[in-house]
Amino acid sequence: MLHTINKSPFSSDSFDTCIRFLQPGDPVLFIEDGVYAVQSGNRFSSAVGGMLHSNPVYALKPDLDARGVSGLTDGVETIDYDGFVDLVEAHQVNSWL
Amino acid sequence: MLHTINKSPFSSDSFDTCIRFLQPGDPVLFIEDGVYAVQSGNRFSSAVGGMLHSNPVYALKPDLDARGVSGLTDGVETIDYDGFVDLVEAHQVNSWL
Amino acid sequence: MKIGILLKEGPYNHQAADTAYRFVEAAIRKGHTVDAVFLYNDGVNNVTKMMDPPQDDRHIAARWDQLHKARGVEILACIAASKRRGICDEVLIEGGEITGLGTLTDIAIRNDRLLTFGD
Amino acid sequence: MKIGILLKEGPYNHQAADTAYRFVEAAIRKGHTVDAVFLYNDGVNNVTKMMDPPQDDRHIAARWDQLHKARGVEILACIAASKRRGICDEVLIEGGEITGLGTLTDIAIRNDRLLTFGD
Amino acid sequence: MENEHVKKIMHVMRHAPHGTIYSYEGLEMILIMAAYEQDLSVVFIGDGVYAIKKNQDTAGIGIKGFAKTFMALDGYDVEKLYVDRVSLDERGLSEEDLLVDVEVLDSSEIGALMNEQDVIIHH
Amino acid sequence: MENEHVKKIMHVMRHAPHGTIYSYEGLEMILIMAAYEQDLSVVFIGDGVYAIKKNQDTAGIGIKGFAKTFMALDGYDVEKLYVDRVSLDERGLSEEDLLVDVEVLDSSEIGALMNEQDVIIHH
Repeated sequence: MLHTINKSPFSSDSFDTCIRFLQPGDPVLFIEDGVYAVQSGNRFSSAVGGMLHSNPVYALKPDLDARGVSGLTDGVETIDYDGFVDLVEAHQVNSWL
Repeated sequence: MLHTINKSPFSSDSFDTCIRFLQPGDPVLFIEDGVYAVQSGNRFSSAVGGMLHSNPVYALKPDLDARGVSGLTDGVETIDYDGFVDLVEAHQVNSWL
Repeated sequence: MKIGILLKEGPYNHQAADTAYRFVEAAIRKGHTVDAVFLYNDGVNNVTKMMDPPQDDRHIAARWDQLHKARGVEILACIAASKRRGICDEVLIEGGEITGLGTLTDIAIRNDRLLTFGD
Repeated sequence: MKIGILLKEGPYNHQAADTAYRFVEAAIRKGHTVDAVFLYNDGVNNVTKMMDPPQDDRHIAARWDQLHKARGVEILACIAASKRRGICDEVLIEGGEITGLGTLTDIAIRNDRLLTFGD
Repeated sequence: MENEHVKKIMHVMRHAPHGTIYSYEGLEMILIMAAYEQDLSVVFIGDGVYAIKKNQDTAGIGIKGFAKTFMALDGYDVEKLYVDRVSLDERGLSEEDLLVDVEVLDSSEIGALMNEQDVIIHH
Repeated sequence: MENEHVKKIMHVMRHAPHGTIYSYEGLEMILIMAAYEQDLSVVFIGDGVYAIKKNQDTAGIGIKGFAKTFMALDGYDVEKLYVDRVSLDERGLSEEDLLVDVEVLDSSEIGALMNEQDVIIHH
């Protein structure tokens, strides 16, 4: 199951909520304002780091670029819309709006 | 300055953010989904209790009733739309959307 | 007291339009003057006369229309926000008007309060 | 892979409509079939032809219209959600259609994936 | 053979009622989908649990209440109603505060159910 | 005498850019209000600070960028730009990450400024 998170972890509970239901091995993809979660050195970096121990973590590059988010937490992979499609081909999807 | 909060403290950061900027004596009014904050015995009850030491706290009764919120944190006053108007007459307003 | 209202969310999807309306009703009942309701962001979607909610539900656009006609409250939609979202003269309620952000500034200046409702 | 899309927020106010569109573009480019984009909640506001954004901005309704005409993707707005918000035949883009939630159920059943975009 | 096309569809209620329409329009969607004989489930997470809180009286806000319509789901053969235990706990709520019969589950149990689904829709 | 009608109007930027339009349409409002010679200020709080983050390139999402327009505020005599220190800190950002010259303030200082205002609008 692919989980997508599209809201900033600072202003919404989607990030914290999704984490609780995540099964080991499930890929997580951050899109839209969700990508702020993966910038290193912020309040959620350790949570993202913890997630990386058991789950592959992706962030949508066009959304990172649009927001000037760089210096990602180690282990987070960036993908473009094509990569998003590939993840959806490989998994059913759970979009945490 | 009257502060209004209209979002659930569980899903939005409006509650936590507003608290930081509140000046002693400023009234706080919870409306719409914001009223969930004032139910006693939830995760935000102690924060509301702390707020009550320095600020008058109100909740809009029609919104409480609509959501079945009862058993409010001690010290929270309920008002109706007329009371909302009275607070606005007495103060400038800062609506934390 | 003279009051202006800024409404930033669309009808039905958010309670903002309902709370704003109930507040305005109470303010007028208590003898205050409500000068205008200015619609911004998705708030402009409040004034399309094409909305057709279920019979047993409130008709939010008609309610604003009525507020203008019965109470003289100006119902104003920001033109830039309206154009983006498809609010135009063809769909506008009779009691509504499409205008610029300068009007909102005037409202902020000439009223004792400017209250925001949104999400 | 056959994909259905559920879009739950209106144009411009939220990025959902943009992300959904870019995803659909990429899926089609990669040889997948996008069956339909079903609009729900404020998502129905995506298909009003009355929108008139600034020249240098994208035209979200025209983009959906074009997606239907060029790629055969059905662009469907939920009738109950549409009526509440003033989306009706008079304002609907040519390539769009107003339909019931039963159609969404069919989309969920007949596609390999149903992806939601919203806020 | 018939079951070949039965899909597992989960509706996740995440929003409080009345402040936004997501919960109400979500319920409308569930009621329609119920007629299609798919394998439906409904999960209440986060503020979504407030949708089925007892004693909601919306007369004062002028918006139609719909909490009791959740009680009708049973009649539509939508019987898999789950509630997240943590969401109840942090809101100071218990099963007795809820209008409908639900199964209260731990996060990991709900997570496992999610992974069995063909379609998940958040409201 | 002229100053009698000058109002103190504060715009509070609370949303991240691009995910929603609030920040962009908020900026449009500020630019129009700037022509009216009122006492304007702009405060960036919470995700609002992201609106003025450096190096935003929106080409890949097909949405017009507007971060640089904040740099034009100075030319409109909107010079009171404040940023909440806690909001920067918890996002791992510092003043050097921001596109425009701002004054970084503590919450209590911003709270005191808020209490001087005639009008406060959140975006």
